Amino acid sequence: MMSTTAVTDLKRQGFRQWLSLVYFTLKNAYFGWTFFLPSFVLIMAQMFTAAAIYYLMGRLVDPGAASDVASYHMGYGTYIVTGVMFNLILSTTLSAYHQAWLSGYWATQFDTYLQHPGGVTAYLAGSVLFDYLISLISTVIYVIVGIGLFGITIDVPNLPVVLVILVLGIFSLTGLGLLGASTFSLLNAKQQGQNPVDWLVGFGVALLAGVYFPPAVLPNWLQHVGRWLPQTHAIRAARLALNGQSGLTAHGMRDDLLYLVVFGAVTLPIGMLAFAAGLRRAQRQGTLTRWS
Amino acid sequence: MAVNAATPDPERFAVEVYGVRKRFISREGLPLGWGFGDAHWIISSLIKYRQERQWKNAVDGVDLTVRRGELLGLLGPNGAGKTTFLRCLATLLRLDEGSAFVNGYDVVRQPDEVKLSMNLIGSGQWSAFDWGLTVRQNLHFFGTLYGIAKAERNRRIDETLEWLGLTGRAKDKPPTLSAGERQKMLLAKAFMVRTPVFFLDEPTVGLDPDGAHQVREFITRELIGSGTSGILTTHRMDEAEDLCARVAIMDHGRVVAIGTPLELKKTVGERSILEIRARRVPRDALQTLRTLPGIRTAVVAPAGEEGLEESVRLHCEDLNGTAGRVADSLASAGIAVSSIETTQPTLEDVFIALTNKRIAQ
Amino acid sequence: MSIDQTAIRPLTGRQQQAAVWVFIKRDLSLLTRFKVSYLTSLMGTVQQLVIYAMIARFGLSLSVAHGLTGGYVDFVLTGLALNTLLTAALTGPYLGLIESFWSNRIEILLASPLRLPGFVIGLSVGKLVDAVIQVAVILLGGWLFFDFVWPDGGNALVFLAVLIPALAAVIGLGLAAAGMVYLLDARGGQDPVQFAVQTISSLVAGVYFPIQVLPAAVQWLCYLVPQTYAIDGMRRALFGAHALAPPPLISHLPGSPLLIDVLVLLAYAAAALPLGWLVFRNGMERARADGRLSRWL
Amino acid sequence: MNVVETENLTKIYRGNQPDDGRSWGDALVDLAKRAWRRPEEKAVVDGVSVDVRAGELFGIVGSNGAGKTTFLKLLSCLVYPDHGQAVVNGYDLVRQRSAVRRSVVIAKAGGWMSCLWQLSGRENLLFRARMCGLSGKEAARRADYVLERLELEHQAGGHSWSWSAGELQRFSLGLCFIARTPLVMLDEPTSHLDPHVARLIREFIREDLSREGGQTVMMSTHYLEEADQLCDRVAIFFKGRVLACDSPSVLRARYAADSIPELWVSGYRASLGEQIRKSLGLAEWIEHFEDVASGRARLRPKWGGHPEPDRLRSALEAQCVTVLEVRDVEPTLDDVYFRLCREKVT
Repeated sequence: MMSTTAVTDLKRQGFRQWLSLVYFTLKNAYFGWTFFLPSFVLIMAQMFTAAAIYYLMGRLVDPGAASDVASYHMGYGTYIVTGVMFNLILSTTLSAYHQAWLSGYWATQFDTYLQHPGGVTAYLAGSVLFDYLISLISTVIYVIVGIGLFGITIDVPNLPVVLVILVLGIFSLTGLGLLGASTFSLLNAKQQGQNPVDWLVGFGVALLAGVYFPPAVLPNWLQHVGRWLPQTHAIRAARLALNGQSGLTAHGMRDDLLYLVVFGAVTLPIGMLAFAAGLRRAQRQGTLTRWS
Repeated sequence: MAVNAATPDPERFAVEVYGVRKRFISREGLPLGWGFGDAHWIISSLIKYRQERQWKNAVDGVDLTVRRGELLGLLGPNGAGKTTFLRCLATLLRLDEGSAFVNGYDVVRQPDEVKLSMNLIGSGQWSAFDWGLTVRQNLHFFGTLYGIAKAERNRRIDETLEWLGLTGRAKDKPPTLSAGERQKMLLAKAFMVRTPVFFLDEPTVGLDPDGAHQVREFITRELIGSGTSGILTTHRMDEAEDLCARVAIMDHGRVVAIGTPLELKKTVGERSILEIRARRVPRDALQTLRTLPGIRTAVVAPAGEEGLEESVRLHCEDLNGTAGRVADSLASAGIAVSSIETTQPTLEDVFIALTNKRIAQ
Repeated sequence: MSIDQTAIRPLTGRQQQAAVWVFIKRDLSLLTRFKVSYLTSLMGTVQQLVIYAMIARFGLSLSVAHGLTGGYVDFVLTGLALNTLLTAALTGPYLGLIESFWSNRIEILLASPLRLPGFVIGLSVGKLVDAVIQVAVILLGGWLFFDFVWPDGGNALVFLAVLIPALAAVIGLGLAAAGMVYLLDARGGQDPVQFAVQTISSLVAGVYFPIQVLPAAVQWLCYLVPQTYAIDGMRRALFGAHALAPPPLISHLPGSPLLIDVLVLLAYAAAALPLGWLVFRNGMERARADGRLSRWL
Repeated sequence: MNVVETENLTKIYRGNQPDDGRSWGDALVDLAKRAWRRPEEKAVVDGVSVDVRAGELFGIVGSNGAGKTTFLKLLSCLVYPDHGQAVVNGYDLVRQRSAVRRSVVIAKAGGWMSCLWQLSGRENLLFRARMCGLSGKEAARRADYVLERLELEHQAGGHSWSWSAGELQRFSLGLCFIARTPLVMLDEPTSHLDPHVARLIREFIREDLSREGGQTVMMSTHYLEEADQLCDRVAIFFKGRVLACDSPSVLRARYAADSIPELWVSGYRASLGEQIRKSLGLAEWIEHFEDVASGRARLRPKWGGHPEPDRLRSALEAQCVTVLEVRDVEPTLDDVYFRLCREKVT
């Protein structure tokens, strides 16, 4: 016979249990990802196809014409390939928060987690963390293949500098990522890959931040617009640091990093506020969990 | 299988089914309903299916006919193969064995004619409507697929919407409709094209009593009333009794009984149900009752309100002496019984008697 | 009101055609209903256009394309435009099928009198219409902002002689890809046929750069896909006979390279279209047999 | 002691609800339109004041869109109310949301939403138990009990995608049981299910959740006979309001006639119904065929204000329908429901 008394007041659940929820989410995400493993392989293959297109196109460039590229001490093909790589790492931040919310909603994961006071945040934290892990793995594969095929050269002693730049880049974009996630409920961005902030910023970055071509080719006013994007600074700095062009203390580098810090410090509170507002709105409307 | 099975008789029968079988590979352990993996085929086709291939008979030798102007009720537990059977008839599944005719056309050899002759209204199929288009535009879309000319289409849409009381919602989009209105929209789509045969798969599921009543009324008046024929599956016994002249009960892919509700009740036996009324019959007492000799099964309808009595229906093999044994058993368990009497079987009793094997397993 | 019991007439060809039109109408009305979403999705095309045009401005030395008046812009925008169209033809049947699979429309469509060809045309035609709009954006944007010059020497008839067999060949491959949805359970957005053709065509068919740029070891791959001949033939039809160096193998053959392109495309189409249809029909039949046609088993 | 007390609880939806199909671009257009013109407001739950007593099985019936589900969502903090107050398990619905959420569990119609697809059936039960603060041993014990009691042992290791409708619903009930929260809310627990499973579930709700578990259960349903039989008290919802709330027997006594005439006829056809009803000025009746072929049927007006049996008889005989018998039967909750709703409409 079962115990017949219902629990009238549940035990207070603390931070340790929150952490165990995050761990659970990671474990579940890993289980789900094993279903995606073949698709991950294909996505990697497609990524290299794209990189190869740009790399081969670089062979058409007159070495003399691309003086801006030459200042990085790399060929145009390698210039694009590194740009695409850094953009890939940075753009994870823009999409991960929204993506986590999306999967919590569509795969109806939030339902169970709502039982716990910190459940939703634990779920989001776990999912985002897993996204970063996958992004890290992709990057490592990309670099290894890149060294062999696309002429990427790495100055090993300068590697910590590259990492610092990327971490700062991720930090500076976190606010925008949270803002993007909040559009899930604030702007009804419930479709896969439909995050207006990501879309807008991604569009700007592709054209203005020096991923595919140096911003110097652009008209002057567009170059000014491009300088507002943190990616412009992060990608430039990371490129310079990657093959040992510039250390942390170099003059240009310092300005870039300072911009990243300032941008992050300004947007992070905005993003957090928007995120909280989004969560609140979703709960008020009852759209945090999918009903039908 | 009858010798003349291969020659259909469309004058008398709307649907004829002879010895139809359909088996599937069961794919346990694979998420069928999900969009996992861009290239899920690598795992699934190379490793998993090979390992876990097991055949399962979903439809296992079904013979039945639906007369012209008749609505046949098809009852059965979840997973008995009702929907699979209807999909076979709708040419959405290929038969493994046997032959089936809809409106006199062979399901295997004349699929185009069959598709023009019938309409499948599945539960939850309203999600097939375009959510960006209005109800009217959606109906126009399907009307065109059935080759109805524009003027005729307009006339029929107006007519059908009015019958179903949807005229006011013609310009609205499906997401704004209520569950009842969505179901009606499906009926409108089916009725607009006016095929002589209908397959209705749980048409009133999820509808409130009012909406269910309206849908039932529409089915009797406009579909059956106009001389169309068809098959209706449902989990509601009263619905099958009200709408259908004959009822077939399916279990494990087979038709275990077919006939008018009256005939079916006779097969169970006029006096084989023993109804006990008591304040409360605990679960262990019920378990004891089930093991008594001469008793097939016992089902309980738990009562809610204080003072209301629970009713336990016992399906008996024969009544001689059973009542006494039951009374003894209850008395020894200390249960105060207010009455024990034999009652007429209901359709639900028939259903439980015929499909009970699964629970016993 | 009575219903005629037995007089069932199969749909006439005209009625089947009307069914295809109603699919186009539906796609267009969905497109105008969700204007903003459509415009945002079109921005992806704009982004591509700008990236390649800016790279072109960057000083590419296109020695193999000396006949092109505008240099690399002409080269890449024509390639991009045609590739967009051909990719839509390749992925159209596949995407249409899985879309109707996941949205549960497939049952209601296949239980309607619409026959299988009408079904697959209806599902994929919207993607082609969409691609035509994208091509217009690429060409118009290129002309307005990036000095893309529509060649006046182009012969429209010759161009069509290339385009039509090319589309037929690619649609054949697309049908085979759609068949894989059920033959290999490739319902998740990518299948082997599509993946292989797309990878080869984007890398080695001469869309973004001449084939000669490639390492010799992988150049032979380009002969496998119809896109190579289509893109070469189209550039040849538009920019005149001496515009470009043809793919290496073709330049060794006697006769006009344009003629060879057209002939190869015709042969390709004659083989791929029936074969693709066979694979597609086979896939659908397999699904009917083992009950995987729709999401809810 | 009351587990739920609501006072004037109201939820208002403004304009069209954001749906899954629309993208953010078009939501922007909508936003612009809203700034231009105020969208119309619709109270989905409109000033509901109900008390639910501890240990009670409380039924909620009403038409589609009457606000049943929204009311349950309000009480489990999945939606926030616009006006009014409520106390759930002693916590304030507005001010102590996370405490309310922790003390309540809700199972959606259909059932599959409440399971994590990555976990097997048993793991799902354990996960929910751990999240609600049960010890590992206790969680395992209860999980085993649920699996056995609901006849789910064969699916303990299976994942939610391979379950049938009945199994999903049973698992979702199991999750409610294992959570051991004082209040359980079930949204249409028996729709889509065959009589076997429906019976099993009803028995589980009554016996395990309500009686032995001591959990208070609120369930919405479309099957009035189910509510009539199973529930201690029933609330009838109509357009966001509660028309009546009491035990079924009291409702019957108060709102339905003492007895309702039921006619047994022969030679009746469904197509005749409308004509006869019109000639009598009768809104609706329920027809129940014993045998369609011979036209033997049972007719029963749906709500009070039935005409005299003599008038009924003559109207039927005018259409060549023979009346075999007129019986007086006891009213059911159906009669109460239709009467209340009709009165509100007219």
